[in-house]
Amino acid sequence: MEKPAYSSAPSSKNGFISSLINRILKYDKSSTFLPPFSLGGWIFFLAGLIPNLILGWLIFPMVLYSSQPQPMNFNHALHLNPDKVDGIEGDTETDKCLFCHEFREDGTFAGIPKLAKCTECHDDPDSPLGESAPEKAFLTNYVAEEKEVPWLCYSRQPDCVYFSHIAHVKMGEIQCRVCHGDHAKTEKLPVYKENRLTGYSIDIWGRNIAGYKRHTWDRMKMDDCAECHTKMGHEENNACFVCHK
Amino acid sequence: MDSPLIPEGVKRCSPKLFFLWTLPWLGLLAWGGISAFLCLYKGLNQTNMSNIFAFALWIVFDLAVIALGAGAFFTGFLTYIIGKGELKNIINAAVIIGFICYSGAVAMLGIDIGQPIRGWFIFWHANVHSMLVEVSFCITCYLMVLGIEFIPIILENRQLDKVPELHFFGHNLHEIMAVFAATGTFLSFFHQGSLGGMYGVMYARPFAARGGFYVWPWTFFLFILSAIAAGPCFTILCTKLAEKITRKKLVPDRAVQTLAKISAWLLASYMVLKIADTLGWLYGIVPKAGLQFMDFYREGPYGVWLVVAELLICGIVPAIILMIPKAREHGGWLITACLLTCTGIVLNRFVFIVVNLAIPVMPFDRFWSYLPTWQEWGIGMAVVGYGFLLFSLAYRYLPVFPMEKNLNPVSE
Amino acid sequence: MSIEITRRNFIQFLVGCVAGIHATPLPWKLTDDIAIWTQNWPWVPVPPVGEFTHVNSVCRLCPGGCGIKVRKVDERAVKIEGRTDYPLNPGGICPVGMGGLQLLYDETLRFPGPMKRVGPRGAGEFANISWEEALKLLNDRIARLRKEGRPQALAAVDGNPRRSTMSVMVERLLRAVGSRNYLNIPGAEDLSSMVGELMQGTEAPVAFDLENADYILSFGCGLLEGWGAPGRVLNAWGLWRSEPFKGKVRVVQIESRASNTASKADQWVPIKPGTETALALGLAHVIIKERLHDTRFVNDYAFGFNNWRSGYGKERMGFKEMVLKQYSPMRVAYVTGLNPDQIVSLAKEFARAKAPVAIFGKGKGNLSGSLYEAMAVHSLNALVGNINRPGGALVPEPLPLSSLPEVIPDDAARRGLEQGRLDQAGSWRYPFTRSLVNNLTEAILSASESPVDTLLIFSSNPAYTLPDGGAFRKALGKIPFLVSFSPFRDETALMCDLILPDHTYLEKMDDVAWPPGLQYPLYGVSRPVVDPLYNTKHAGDVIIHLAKGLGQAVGSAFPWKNYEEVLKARAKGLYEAGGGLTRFEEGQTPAWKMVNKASGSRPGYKSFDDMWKQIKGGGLWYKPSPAERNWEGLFKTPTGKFEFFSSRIELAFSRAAEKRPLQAVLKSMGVQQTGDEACMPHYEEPRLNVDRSAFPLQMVPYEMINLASDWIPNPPYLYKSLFDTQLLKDDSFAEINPKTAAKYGLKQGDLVMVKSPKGEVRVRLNLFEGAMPGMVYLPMGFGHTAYDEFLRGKGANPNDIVHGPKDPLSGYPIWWITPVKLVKV
Amino acid sequence: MEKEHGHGKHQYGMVIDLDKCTGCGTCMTACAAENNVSVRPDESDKQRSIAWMQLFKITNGKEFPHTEVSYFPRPCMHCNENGRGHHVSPCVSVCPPTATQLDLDTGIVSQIYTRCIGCRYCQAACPYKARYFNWWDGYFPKGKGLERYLSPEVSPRMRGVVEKCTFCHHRLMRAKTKAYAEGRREIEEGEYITACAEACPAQAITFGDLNNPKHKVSQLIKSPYAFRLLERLNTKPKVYYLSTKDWVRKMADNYLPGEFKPVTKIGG
Repeated sequence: MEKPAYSSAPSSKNGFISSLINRILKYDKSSTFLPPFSLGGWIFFLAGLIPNLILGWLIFPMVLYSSQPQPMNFNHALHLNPDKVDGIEGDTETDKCLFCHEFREDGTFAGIPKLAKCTECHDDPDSPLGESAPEKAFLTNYVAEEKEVPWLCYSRQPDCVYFSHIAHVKMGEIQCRVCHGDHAKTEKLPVYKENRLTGYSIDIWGRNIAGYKRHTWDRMKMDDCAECHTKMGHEENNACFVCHK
Repeated sequence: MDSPLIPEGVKRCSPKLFFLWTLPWLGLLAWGGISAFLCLYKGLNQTNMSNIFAFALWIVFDLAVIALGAGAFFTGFLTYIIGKGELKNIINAAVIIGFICYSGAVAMLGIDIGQPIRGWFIFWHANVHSMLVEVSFCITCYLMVLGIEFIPIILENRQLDKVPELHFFGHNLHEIMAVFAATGTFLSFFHQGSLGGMYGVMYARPFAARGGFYVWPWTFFLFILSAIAAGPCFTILCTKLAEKITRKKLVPDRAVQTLAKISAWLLASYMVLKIADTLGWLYGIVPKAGLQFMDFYREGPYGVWLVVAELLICGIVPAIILMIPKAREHGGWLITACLLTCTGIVLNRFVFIVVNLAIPVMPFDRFWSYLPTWQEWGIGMAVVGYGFLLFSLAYRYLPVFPMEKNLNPVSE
Repeated sequence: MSIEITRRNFIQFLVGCVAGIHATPLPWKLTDDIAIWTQNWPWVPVPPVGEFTHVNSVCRLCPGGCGIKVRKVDERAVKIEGRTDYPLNPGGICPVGMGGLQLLYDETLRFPGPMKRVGPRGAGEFANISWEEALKLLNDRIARLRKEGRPQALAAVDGNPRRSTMSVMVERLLRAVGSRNYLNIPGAEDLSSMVGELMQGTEAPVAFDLENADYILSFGCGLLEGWGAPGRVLNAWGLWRSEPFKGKVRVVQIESRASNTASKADQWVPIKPGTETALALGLAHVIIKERLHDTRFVNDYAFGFNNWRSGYGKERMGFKEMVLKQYSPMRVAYVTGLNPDQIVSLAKEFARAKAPVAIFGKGKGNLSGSLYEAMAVHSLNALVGNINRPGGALVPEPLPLSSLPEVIPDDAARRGLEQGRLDQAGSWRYPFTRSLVNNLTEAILSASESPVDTLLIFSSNPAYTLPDGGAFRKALGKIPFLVSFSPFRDETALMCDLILPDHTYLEKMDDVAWPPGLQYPLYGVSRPVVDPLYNTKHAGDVIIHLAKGLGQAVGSAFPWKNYEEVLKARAKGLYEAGGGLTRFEEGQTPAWKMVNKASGSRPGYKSFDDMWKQIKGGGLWYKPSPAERNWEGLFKTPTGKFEFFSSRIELAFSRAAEKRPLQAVLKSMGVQQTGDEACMPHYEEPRLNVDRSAFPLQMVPYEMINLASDWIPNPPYLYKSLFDTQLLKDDSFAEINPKTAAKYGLKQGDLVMVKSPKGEVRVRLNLFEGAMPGMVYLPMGFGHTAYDEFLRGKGANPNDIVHGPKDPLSGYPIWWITPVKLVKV
Repeated sequence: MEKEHGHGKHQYGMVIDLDKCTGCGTCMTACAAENNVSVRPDESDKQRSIAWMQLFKITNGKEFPHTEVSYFPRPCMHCNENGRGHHVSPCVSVCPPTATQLDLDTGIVSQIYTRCIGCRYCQAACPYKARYFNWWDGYFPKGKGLERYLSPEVSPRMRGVVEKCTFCHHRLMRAKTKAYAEGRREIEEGEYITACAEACPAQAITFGDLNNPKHKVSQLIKSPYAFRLLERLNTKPKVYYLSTKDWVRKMADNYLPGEFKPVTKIGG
């Protein structure tokens, strides 16, 4: 094909806008704009598109996260079922949680209980309180050995984050489930997944790779904290140092 | 051997010679490469920057090249918006120089910040009050614009031009270049300004602090003005250098003279304002802070000579030279004037960065001085090398100077 | 259908890829995650969270013994803070104590367990051995000495404070083994107790009621450099500067250099170093001349003030006559470099103050001083009758700790004990000195074969801290077997053949028996804040174990199971004495106020065991007692009075003179003055016997509170608080006056060699207007050759070039006037 | 003064009595120990060493024997204004990624290390040199065990970010948490003080709420001897100093000849 001389193009003397408009109005397939895709073109387009979608949506998450099982299972539902287990007192659900996940005297939050807490009930390694295999394993491997259980924490925030449980749970009267979900009702501990790059538990970003969240507890990123603060009318708590150290 | 790539009807040196010519620049790039690796891998302890000299050589380089690169947008502005046709012959060169300067600057900034991987926080968590945010946004956008402005020039390469899509694409870009020229001008005005603003808003540093208009301190406007005054000079210098090296006439005098004339007037007006600003500062901000002029130049290498050099020798003098038609038509004087102007701008940026930080604010604090490490020089020099390399390549394989063919007919 | 791939197709494919990947979370999440990665770099430590607790203890980094509160997270100690419930230092502590955790946790500073030397001495090459093996090594060594009948060849150098239980234990061990060669590193405390013995008759350091004084005349005491008990003194300083005392308390610093104390004092009196005695006596002259002295005290309760007649009716000169004759302001002005009026007005101010007190002890008080000087200063307190008065100098009753059962040496031991001390301390030459390490050094160096076979080194780093021009280091080289009990890899330890590392102060229980200069008895007990980190053993337990291993005879001297039992045994005395307190509530009446009026507070314990439990818990026993005490029968001197003229000194002279002419006696004691002055505080210009034209300047070492200069390594944190005119890279700075610099054509920052007859050190120069012309001031605490990269090779150690004669009578080294010259590098 | 700190609920501030300050450097050590500040083998490189609380040594410049030495302990001033009357510190207004903020409720200038990109603009803007860049990663070599004394209350910094004094903000959080545990919403005076104030053996540092007239600090700053560093730059620091010595007060700011006015009124 012969290449059109630049002269054919209107020079900027009579204004570039007009020339531009001309071109758009005088648009036709043979014009100098990029012609649209042919059918063949679409195939090639899709050939590029689809594998990448698969890569991004399916393969990427698998590669990004490592999975580790918890050292042993813990049945929250069982422990919180008064017919099965007594001794876990508390009028409200929160109180029940706090029975094991307790506040220390100085107001700091103990998080996952230490062995000492467990042995308040499971005191004798030789006489299990139930029949479950995990309990037996627990008694022999940890209670007898006086070894702490190396639990993996789903909601461990990075070191730069300061989170005051007491401010939220006691002063703010926020239910545990709002952030942690209905752990109380679970019988099995979910698999712990860790982001290979960041070292965060998957539950911080959320189990949905796109970061889509349905419930308040689906994600624990900074924006989620801020969102709630705002919703509760505590804008002032979005100041950096309230949640960072 | 690479002849099919070389534009039609122009003469270029042998590939061998060209390769030899690129060696020194490749060398500089290698030096820079090593430095960059060290700085990124080991951290900025590789430099002599410190808590006192938070900004140093790199930022000086950045501001300098950005100011000098202003030739691109300003020439573009004159060409496409004002419609100074004759500048069409130099606009390509201007654009390429601009692109070099800006891409170099951005690369340098990438290494200068302590956490490059988080660099994008500037955009994501932008603090709109920070002049640096304004700078970053404008520079990034403008770099894209420059890229777009550069593309058609690349596409005019003989081989690429053969591909119809690319040809059409490039051609159309050409057509709508004015849009980008306009955008570029707008963006550039702002970041040149905000670069100046960065220092003017250091209200707690009497040496840099300035009054201003609305959110913009005077330095904001002074930097714009100085940039558009010096930019063309730099463009001229580069083309002149190219002509020297290629022993060819590449740009019609008319284009050069137009630029020279314009920058003469800009420079003149800049000097007037700059002096006004200096006086305003001297009789306003300085005494208010309980200081006297000489307090800033009491000790260390950074003395009053800086003021003389910047305002008189590298300001007023070149302005006068460029304003006298006889003088600026004389090659030697023209180049001298352009050189002085560019030096003046670099000096001005240096003063606002290094000298500003060297001067203690607390009375009981002491004066510090600073010498860059070879790693810092490496990065800076790499930009120079990269500039030469890119420009040489462009010159060799692209019709950078449209009039070259006519000015140097190849006799066969 | 077949599609031939055109350039266009390829472009379309690329477009597809780009569109595709951007329609997935990958690029976005990746960008975010990589940024997050930089926020959690694996090599940046993340301190584990846990339960916060506090452990109250007592700091034992210096004899000051501040109360400390250690903040812990689970088992880790993370911060040391001052105790607000401790009478000595309500809240604050010194920077060294603040940095203590670095000494605990910096692994490269410490010995991981018992070791024996494999490399050459000083190279610091050691091999791990078991405690059994280590103890056996030492055991055999000592047993052999005893078998060979020369147990006295076992010697010990001990840095523990005199009255501490550890020092008692070490001395006891040597005694049981049969050696009298127990040497305690001499410090201001020993000097002070000599003054107490000679002038007041009780061998206990003089105490000062600083908080209640309204005029503090400090003869070169580094009140702000760590003198006495730093926590207490700095607190007192704060009190003097706040209501109700603000503006009513006057602090006068007598020192040649504008130290922090001198600058922050109300008045700085710069005098030539070493002329303090002259000034003190000059002040006495004025006070007496102006009749400003307490006539009742000097006439009725003091001896040797006025002239007196001896038994043979011979007229003897008294303090008054001596002072009036020989210490006129003119003469003193000439000696000290002041002008006469300054001296006069200073004397008047001092004498007219309500509660003036004159204090002595150079710098931090880590190093020995001059006996006559201390006596001269203390005689000022006597002149104004401010002894056992609020805000005065006090005659302390010794801490009522019960003494341990008498040691019954066996034959082997007895033979050794019959031998004299190698350092001649307590002999006719040095009658009042308890131990003289510098003499031991001489003894070893002068002998062809070291009289010491085995040297035990406790809580000290003499190879670095002794101001002897490096002599002790040389001596160590000659000693066949060196044993260090130091937990730290200090200079001395690196030269040792056997390391039996002690716990650090945060890992063990030990006591602080009466912090220096405190006006009321206080007994502090430190306790393990963390479990021992390494395979270390409490030196006290090691001694017990060792003794038991040396057979019945020696073992019987140590009937206790462990060191704690020893502490408890001694503490029993505190209970029997009665009236002591074991609690100090935050915000209660400060103990120094109780000192004014006898405290009605009753002890909060029922039995001794109860008290001991409380002491262990609170780490504290103290007994505020009234300062106001009758002078009647207070002084236990031969004359029963405060002695301006020391009859003990006179007695010592005459005893010694029985065998040899008095002249010879005085000469070998280093006393130039003959006659009655020799028994009274008087000024003598030390004979340097050095050609001063070759060494025209004087080097004066100085101490800083933010740089540990004793045996404790300097916590790295403290280097932050040093200026780059004190330490720059690896060079420390000498301070000299700009005029002196000009005289020798030297500039700020110049590198120079400071040369003395003993050697040379390399330093940079800092021109400081506050430095006395003609003097060269070198900071102490730099120039370590041991420890880790934080301390090693940083700056110069002035001790290496110290050169001077011995202090008359006491025999201590004079370290504050070394003749030097500066040579530009 | 009241207007001075009108903004926000609390305005935490500090008063340092230079007559009491002995220059011992305990505040510096306490600060470093409290805040996990990295210590490098060469701390004499003052251009690069980190000290949130920094001692400055000053002399009256007189000749021997009239020389006098004094000290300026300098934490972050937590400026309330940027010098142009805007209620924002000089450093805060320039920070591109909003890594530092002036908290309206406490008056404390926060610094978020994980947000900081290390552009160091804030350092250039701060006239007090209170901001420090991490030129290296924290010095915690393997097998040295130094990381064992790190406090979990302050997160250690990575290389390439700026850090500075936070008025021991974590101690405020500690105090609040304690108060919450005891069912209180507000904290008492003295429940929250900085590590340096707590450590000073001469009690030279007082810390409290400048907005609360009952707090000691808000009374101390009324003294005629009270002043601030570089007051003329109008950065409105919340750190005050006290000194009865004219030459010391004169050192705190720049004065044209004859401008400095010694305090004539006695007392305060």
